[in-house]
Amino acid sequence: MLNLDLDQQLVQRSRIAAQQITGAFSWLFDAYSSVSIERTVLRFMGIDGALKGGEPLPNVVVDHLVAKQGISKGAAIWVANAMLAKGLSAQQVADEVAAGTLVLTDLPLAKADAIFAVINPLTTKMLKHISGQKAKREESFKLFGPRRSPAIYVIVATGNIYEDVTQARAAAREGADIIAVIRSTAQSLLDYVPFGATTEGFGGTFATQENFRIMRAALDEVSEEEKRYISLTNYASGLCMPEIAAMGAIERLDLMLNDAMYGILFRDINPKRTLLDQYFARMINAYAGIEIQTGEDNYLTTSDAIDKAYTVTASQLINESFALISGIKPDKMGLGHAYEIDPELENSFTYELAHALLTKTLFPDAPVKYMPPTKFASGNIFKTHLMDAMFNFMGQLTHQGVQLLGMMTEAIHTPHLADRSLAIENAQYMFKAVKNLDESLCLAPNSFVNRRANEVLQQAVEFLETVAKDGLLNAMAKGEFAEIKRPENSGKGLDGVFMCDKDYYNPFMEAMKQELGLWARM
Amino acid sequence: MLNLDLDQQLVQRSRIAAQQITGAFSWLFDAYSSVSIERTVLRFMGIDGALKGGEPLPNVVVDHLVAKQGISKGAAIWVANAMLAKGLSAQQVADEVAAGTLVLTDLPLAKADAIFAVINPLTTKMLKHISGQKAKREESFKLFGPRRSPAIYVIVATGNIYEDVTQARAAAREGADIIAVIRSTAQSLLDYVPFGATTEGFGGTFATQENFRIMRAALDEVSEEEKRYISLTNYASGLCMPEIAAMGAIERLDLMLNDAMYGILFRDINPKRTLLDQYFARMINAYAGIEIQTGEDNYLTTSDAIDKAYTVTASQLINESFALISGIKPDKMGLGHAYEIDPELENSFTYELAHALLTKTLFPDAPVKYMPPTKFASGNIFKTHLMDAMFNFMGQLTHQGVQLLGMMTEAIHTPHLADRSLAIENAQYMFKAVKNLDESLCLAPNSFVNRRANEVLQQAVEFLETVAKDGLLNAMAKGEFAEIKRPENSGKGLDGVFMCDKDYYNPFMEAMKQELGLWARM
Amino acid sequence: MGKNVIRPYGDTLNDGKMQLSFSLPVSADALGKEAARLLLLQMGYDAAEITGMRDLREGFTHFIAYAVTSCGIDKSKIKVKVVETEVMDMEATDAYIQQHLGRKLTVVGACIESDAHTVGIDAIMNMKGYNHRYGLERYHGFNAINMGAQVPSEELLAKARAENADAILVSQVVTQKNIHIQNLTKLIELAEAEGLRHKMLFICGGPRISHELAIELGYDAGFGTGSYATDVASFIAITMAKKG
Amino acid sequence: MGKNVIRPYGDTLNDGKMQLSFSLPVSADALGKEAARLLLLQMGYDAAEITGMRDLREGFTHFIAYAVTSCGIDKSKIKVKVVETEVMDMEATDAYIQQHLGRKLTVVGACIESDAHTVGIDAIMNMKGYNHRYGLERYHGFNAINMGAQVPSEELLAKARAENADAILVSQVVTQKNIHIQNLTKLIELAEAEGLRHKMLFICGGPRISHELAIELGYDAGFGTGSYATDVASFIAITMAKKG
Ligand code: B12
Ligand code: B12
Ligand SMILES: Cc1ncc(COP(=O)(O)O)c(C=O)c1O
Ligand SMILES: Cc1ncc(COP(=O)(O)O)c(C=O)c1O
Repeated sequence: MLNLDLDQQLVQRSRIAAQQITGAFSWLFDAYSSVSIERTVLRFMGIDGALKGGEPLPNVVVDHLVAKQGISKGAAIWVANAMLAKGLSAQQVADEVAAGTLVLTDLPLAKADAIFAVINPLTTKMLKHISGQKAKREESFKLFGPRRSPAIYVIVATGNIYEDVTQARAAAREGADIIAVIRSTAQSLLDYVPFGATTEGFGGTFATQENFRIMRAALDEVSEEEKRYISLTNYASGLCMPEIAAMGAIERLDLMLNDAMYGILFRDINPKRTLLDQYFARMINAYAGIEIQTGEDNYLTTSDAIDKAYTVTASQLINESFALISGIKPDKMGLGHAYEIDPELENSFTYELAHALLTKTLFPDAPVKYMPPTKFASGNIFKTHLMDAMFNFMGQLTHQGVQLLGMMTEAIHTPHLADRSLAIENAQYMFKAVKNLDESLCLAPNSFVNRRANEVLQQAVEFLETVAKDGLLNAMAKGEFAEIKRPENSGKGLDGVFMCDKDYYNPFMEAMKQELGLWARM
Repeated sequence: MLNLDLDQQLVQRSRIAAQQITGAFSWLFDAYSSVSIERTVLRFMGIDGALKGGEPLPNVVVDHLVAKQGISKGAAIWVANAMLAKGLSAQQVADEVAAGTLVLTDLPLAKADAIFAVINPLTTKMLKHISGQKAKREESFKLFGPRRSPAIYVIVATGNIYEDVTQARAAAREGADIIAVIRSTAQSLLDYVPFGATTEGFGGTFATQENFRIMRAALDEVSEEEKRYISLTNYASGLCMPEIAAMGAIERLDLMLNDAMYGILFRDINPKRTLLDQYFARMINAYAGIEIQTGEDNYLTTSDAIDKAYTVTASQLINESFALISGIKPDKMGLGHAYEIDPELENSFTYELAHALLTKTLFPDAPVKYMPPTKFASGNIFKTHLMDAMFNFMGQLTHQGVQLLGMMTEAIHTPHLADRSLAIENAQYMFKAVKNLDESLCLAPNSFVNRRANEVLQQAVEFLETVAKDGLLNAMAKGEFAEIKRPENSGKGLDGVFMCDKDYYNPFMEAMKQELGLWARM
Repeated sequence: MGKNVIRPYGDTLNDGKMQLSFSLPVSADALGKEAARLLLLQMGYDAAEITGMRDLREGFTHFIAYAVTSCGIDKSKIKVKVVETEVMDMEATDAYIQQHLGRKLTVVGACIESDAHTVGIDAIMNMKGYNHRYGLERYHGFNAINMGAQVPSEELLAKARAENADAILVSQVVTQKNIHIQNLTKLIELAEAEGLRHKMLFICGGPRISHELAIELGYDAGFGTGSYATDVASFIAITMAKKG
Repeated sequence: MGKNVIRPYGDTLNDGKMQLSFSLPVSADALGKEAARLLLLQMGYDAAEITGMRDLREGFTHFIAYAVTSCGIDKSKIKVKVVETEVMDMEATDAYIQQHLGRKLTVVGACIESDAHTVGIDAIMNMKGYNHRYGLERYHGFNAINMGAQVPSEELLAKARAENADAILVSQVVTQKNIHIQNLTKLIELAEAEGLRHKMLFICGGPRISHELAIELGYDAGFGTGSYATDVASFIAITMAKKG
C-alpha cells in the first residue's frame, strides 16, 4: 500500500489553525440572516411559482418585506401571521402579495404561540419530506449496493434539460454513477432561482427545481433498470446557495457543489453574504444527507498547480472546518482536488502522486472530489485523452472517492455524447487495469513523493496560521486567497445581508440544529 | 526502486538448462553449411547484382555449384579459384557463370595457399569495411550522445522505400531514435534477397541492400541536423538470415531482428536450416556491433499472455544462449517481450508489471525489445491509444531498453504519418510524466507482483529442463513451442543444408571467430 | 428533413457534428490551418473548426477538427445483407446436422495466398476455439480440416475436391492495397473454372469482411470481426439442410 | 490534378485518407454500421471503412472510420489574413514607443458580457504574463487597465472613453452557440453608435478567434491560442505609430 508518512504535528497544527479561522464567525452565523436564507424559508413553507416576468414568488415576498422594513424578524413570522389572519395557505399569501392586494407588515402581529401553531406543522411536514428523500436514497443504495469508488462522475451541459436527460441516461447505462448537470454560465450571480423547465442556457443548463425533478425522475428510472442507484448533483454556490440546497433536498439530489468561499473568490460575491449563506445551505445538506463538494480545483485553473498546491490543502481544511460547524460529517465532505499539473513538466505524474496522496491521507474518510486536467487540455483530443488516462490511473491508485471524468474535448466544447462515452471507457479501462496495483507497491524510504507531500502540508500550515492571525476576512481583503483582493464590504449581494431582531425566527434552521445536535457548540 | 526478489536457484537452473539446449548443436554448427551461408560469403567477396528475371547473382553462382556438386567445399574456394585462373574479379566470375560462359567446377583447383592468397585480401577488405561502419556508429554516438532509454522505435511500412524515407525523416525529427523498415509480407519465405530499390510491397517494404543504403543515407542526414544519431533496423529472420545480416553489416544498420527460432515456428522453415543460418548471421551481427532483437512477441500474438508468459521467458533464455555462442555480448541482445495482456482482464497492468520486471531483472544488461499491445488493439483508435499509453508508462517505469511504439491504428492499417506522430507524442508524454517515479516506489513485502514473477520463472525453468532432456529438435517436433509441431526434417529450405567436406572453407566465418574469440569453446 | 432522415449527433439531435483528423502537405501555420479549413468546406461541411494543429515535419501538418455536415440519410431506405440463419450452440448444431443431414459435413479452411494470419481461422476451426466457444474441430457434426497459413488457392481447391468438402472457409486479414479482394476473387474464379463453385459453400471471413462484401465477391457468406464458430457452423448446417 | 493541389496524406502522397468519428441515432449492428458507411459515401467520400462501432445506448451509436476523399485544394489560391506587423520583445517595443510616439499608450482590457475566462486576457495584460513573457502592465510604454471578468460592453466603452484609450482589448473564450460572435458584434456596434470605433484600436482574442474572424467582425486585429503580450504590444505600437 502507498502510505504517506505525514508529520503528525503539522497535521494537528493544520486542524487547529482551520478551527481558529472558521470558529471566529459565530457573530455572523448567530446574529445575521440574508434575503436568500429568507427565500429558502419561504420555499420550505411551500411558496413556489413565479410572475409572468419570471420573478419567483419567494423573491417577491422577501423584497416586499425588505421594502416594508419587516425582514429583520424573518419572513416566516410575517407569512404565518398573514396565513393566520386571512386563513390562507402560504402560497395564497404569496400570490396576494404579488398581486399587490396584501401588505404583510400592515397586519398586526398575532401572539407568538399562535404564529408557531401555524409554522410548526409546515416545518414538520417539510422536514418529514426531506428525511423521506434521505431514507429513499439510503434504501436504494442498500437495495442496489453502494456506489463504486472512485465513482464515475460525468457532466451534462447542453443547456436543454431534455437533451441533458437523453445524455444522462446514456451515460448512466454505460457506467456513470453520478450525473452532474452543469449550470448555465454565471447563474451564481443571479439573486433568484429561475422557475420551471429550461431549454436554453450557456455552457450549461439552469438549476431550477423543475429541472431537478425532471432529471431525478429520469435517473430513478434508469437506476431501476440498471440495478444501480445513479446519483444526481448540481451547484449551490452563488447568491442563492441555501435556496438551491433546499431544492436539492426536496428533489433528492445526492450531492451538491457547495464551497464555502468559491462565490467570494471566483464570483466576487460579498464575503459575509457567502459565508452566512453557506452556513445554512450546508446545514440543509447535512440534514438531507447530501454529500457536499467543494471547489478547490478553481485555485489551480488560475494559479500554478505546483507553486500553489498548498492553497488547495488550505482551502480543503477551511471547507472541512466550516462543514463541521454546519453539522456535516466527514464521510459527506467531497473536498476538492485537481490534476492540473503541466503535462510538459518532468515527473508530472510523480508530483501528482504526492498531491493526491496528501489529500487522501489528510482526509481519510472524505469521498474526495477529484477533478481532471482542464487547464492544459488542448484542441489535440488525442493528447487530452492521455492526460485523462493518467488522471484516472491516479484516481484508482490513490483511491479517491469521486472521479470527475475529463473529456478529450475539454478545450473545445461542452461534451458531446461520444466524448462522454469515451471518457467512461477510459476510466473503466484504467480502473480495471490498476485495480489492486497499490497493494503491490509501497513508498521507498525517504521518497520524493513523501517529502513533497510534507512540503505542501508545511506550506499550507504556515499559510493557515497567518490567516488565523489576520482573520479570514482581512486575509481575503489582502488578496491572500487565489491572488484576488476581496474586501469585507464589497462584492455582490452585501445589501442582502441584515442583522436579526431579537425576535427573529427561522423555524427550519432551529429544527435542523436540534436534529443535527448543533446546539452544544453555540 | 522496483526490485524483484527472484529465487536465485531458479535463475541458475534456467541458465544451465538453456546452455544444455543450445550447447547440443556444435555437430550442426561445425560440420554443416547452407546455400544462404554460401551466398553470404559471395556477397562478402563482392558479388552483387541480379539477372533480368530478378535472380540475384549470389543465388545463380551457388545454385550453379549445387548443380555441379561443388558446393560442399564452400563457394569461396571455387570463385577464388576461378578468379585466379582467369584473372577476373569475383563479380566478373559471377557474370560469366550467369552468362553460362563459365563452369566453376570445370576449372582444376589450384593449391590451397594460392587460393588463400586471392581470398584473404578480399576478406580483410570486407572486414575492414564492416569494422569501419562499426566505428562510424560508435563515433556518432560519442559525438551526439548515447541513445535514450527506453529508445523510441517506430516502424515505416509503406511498401515504397521513398515514401518510407519521408516518413522516417519526419519521425526522426519528432524524436524517434530507431527506425524499423518493416519487411514486405513473408519475405522470410523467399530463398533469395530481392535486388535494388523497391516501391511495391505488401504490409511492408522489401529488405534489399539498395533500400538499406537509401534509408541509411537519409537517416545520416537527419542525424547530422538533429544532432542525434538515428538508428536503423530491419529483419534478418527467414531463409536469407545471414545474407541480410551481411547486408546490414555492410550498410551500417544498427539493429537487426534476428530470432533463433522464429523462422521455424512461425514460418515453417526447416529447423536445421534456421539454426545453422542464425549461427552465422548472429556472428556477423556480433562482428559488426549490431544489436540483435528477438521475436518472443510472436508467441503472445497466438497464445494467451498469462498462461503462456513462461514461453516468452524460455525463448529469451534460449535466444540469449545461442547469441553467446555466436559471440554476441549481453548489451547487444535485444531480447523480446510484449505487453499483450487482455485489457479486459482485471489488473492487466499489475500482471504486466510482474512480467516486465521479470525480463528486466533476468537480463539486466539487455536492451530489451519491448513490444506494444497488438492482439487486443481494436478498430477503436481511442482505446488503442490508451493501451499504448499504459505500455509506454510501463516501459519507462521498468526501464526497458527499446520501446517499439504501438500505433492507435494497429488493428486497421500499417501506420499513417499522423498515427506514428501521435504514437511518439504518447511515448514522450508518458516517459516524461513518470520519469523518476520508480525511485519513489518499492515492491510491498510478498507482493503479488513478486510472487507472479517467480511463478513465471518457475514455469519457464520446468519447461526448459524438459526440453533439455528431449533435445530442442525433438521438443519442437512434438509441438512444445508455440503449440506448433515442427519436425526436424520438414519445413522449407532443408534442401539448402549440406554437410561440409573436410576442405570446406568459409573465410569470413573463420576470421570472425578469430576476432570474436570463438575458438575457445569449439 | 424527412422524419426518417438522420444526421450525426453531437449534443443536439441532428446537429451534424463530426470529429475529423487528417494530414496535409502544408506548413503548421495560419496558412496551413486555413488550407485545412477550406478543404473541409470544399468537401461540403457547413462549418469547420480546426481545433488542433501538429507539425509532422518534412512539410506535413496534422489537423484535428470538428465540422458540421448537413448531409443526412434516410434510415428507412437502408438495405443491408446479413446472414439470416439463426445461430445455434454447438450441441444444437450437432443435433440439427444429425437430424437433417445424418452425416458429418466436411469443411476445409485456410488462410490463402500471402496471408499468414491464422488466428482468425483458428478461432473458428480449432478445438479450443475463441472466447469460450469451441471451434469446428470439436463438433461431432463436422470433419474440419484446417490447412493453416499462406495456402495457394490452387492447393486449397485441390484439397477441397479430394475431400469432397461441403464448404470452404477462407480467411483474409491483410487488406493493404485491397489484396484481400484480389485473393478472394482469384479463388472464386479458379473455383468457377474448375467447376467447383457450386459443388460446395464458399465462406470467407476477416476483420474487414462483411456479409455484404462476400456476396458481392460471389461467396455464399462472409463473417467479420467478432464472429464465432457457432455463427459459421449454424450457417453451414442450415444452408446445407435447405439445399437438401 | 494541378501541381499545387493538395489532398490529405495517409501514407502516400495525395491518397486522401482521413480519420473520422461521429455518433448517429441508430442501433449498434450491421444496419447501423451500413448507415454510417452510406452517410460517408453520401458526403462524397470515395471509400469509407467503419473500423469501430460503440454502443452509446439510448438508441445512439458511435462510429470510428477511415475514409478517402478526392477533394483537393489549390495551395496557391489560399489567402489568409494574418497580423503582419513584426513582433518585438518588451524592451524593443518600449523603445519603439518612446521613439515614435513619445508617450504612454493606454489600453483597456476586459472579458466582456457573460464571459468570466480571464486567464487569457490576464496572460496578455498582467505583470506576470504567460510563458516567460511579461504582460502589458510591465511595459513602460503602456498604461494597461484590466477590468477583468464579465464586464458589460457599455462599461468597457465608458471606461475607454474616460481614459481616452488608444486601444481596447476584449477576450471571448466561451463560444457555445456562437455567443462570442454576438458579444463581439454588440461591442463593435455600440462603439460605432457612440462614435468611438475610430478613436481607438479594437482588438479581440480567444482560443477560437483568428485575425481573419476579427477583421470580419470589424476589429483591427484578432489573436488566437498561443499569442503573447509581445504580439499584441508590437501590433499596437507599430499600428499607432503608422497612424501618427
Ligand atoms: C497477430 C498478428 C500477426 C501475427 C499472425 C500470427 C498468426 N499465426 O496469425 C504475425 C506476427 C505473424 C503477423 C504478421 C504480419 N502482420 Co499482422 N497482425 C496481427 C494482429 C496483431 C492481430 C490479428 C489477430 O490475430 N486478430 C485476432 C483474430 C481472432 O481476429 P480476426 O483475424 O479478425 O478474426 C476474427 C474475424 O475476422 C473472423 N474471421 C477471420 N478469418 C475468418 C475466416 C472465416 C472462414 C470466418 C468464418 C471468420 C473469420 O473470425 C475471427 C474471430 O472472431 C493484427 C492487428 C490487429 N490487432 O488486428 C495485425 C495485422 C493484421 N498485421 C498486419 C501486417 C501488415 C502484418 C505483416 C504483413 C507485417 C509484416 N510486414 O511483416 C506480417 C505478415 C503476415 C502475413 N504474411 O500475412 C496488419 C495488416 C494491415 C492491413 N489491413 O493490411 C495488421 C492490421 C497490423 C497493422 N496495423 O499493421 N501479424
Ligand atoms: C480555466 C477555465 C475556467 C475557469 C476560469 C477562471 C478564470 N478566471 O479565467 C472557471 C472554472 C471559472 C471556468 C468557468 C466556466 N467555464 Co471554463 N474553462 C476553463 C479552461 C479549463 C481553461 C481556459 C484557460 O484558462 N485557458 C488558458 C488561457 C491562457 O488560454 P486562452 O483563454 O485561449 O487565452 C490565450 C489566447 O486565446 C489569447 N487570448 C485570449 N483572450 C485574449 C484577449 C486578447 C485581447 C488577446 C490579444 C489575446 C487573447 O491569448 C491567451 C494566451 O495565449 C477551459 C478549457 C480549456 N482547456 O481551454 C474551459 C472552458 C473555456 N470553459 C467552458 C465553460 C462552458 C465554462 C462554464 C460556462 C462552465 C459552467 N457552466 O459553469 C463556466 C462559466 C464561466 C463564464 N461565465 O464564462 C468551456 C467553453 C465551451 C465553449 N467553447 O463555449 C471550456 C472550453 C471547457 C469545456 N469544454 O466545457 N472555466
Ligand atoms: C464550487 C463551484 N460552484 C459553482 C461553480 C459554477 O457555477 P457558476 O458558473 O454559476 O459560478 C463552480 C464551477 O467551477 C464551482 O467550482
Ligand atoms: C523475429 C521476426 N522476424 C521476422 C518477422 C517478419 O518477417 P516475415 O514476415 O518475412 O516473416 C517478424 C515479424 O513479426 C519477427 O518477429
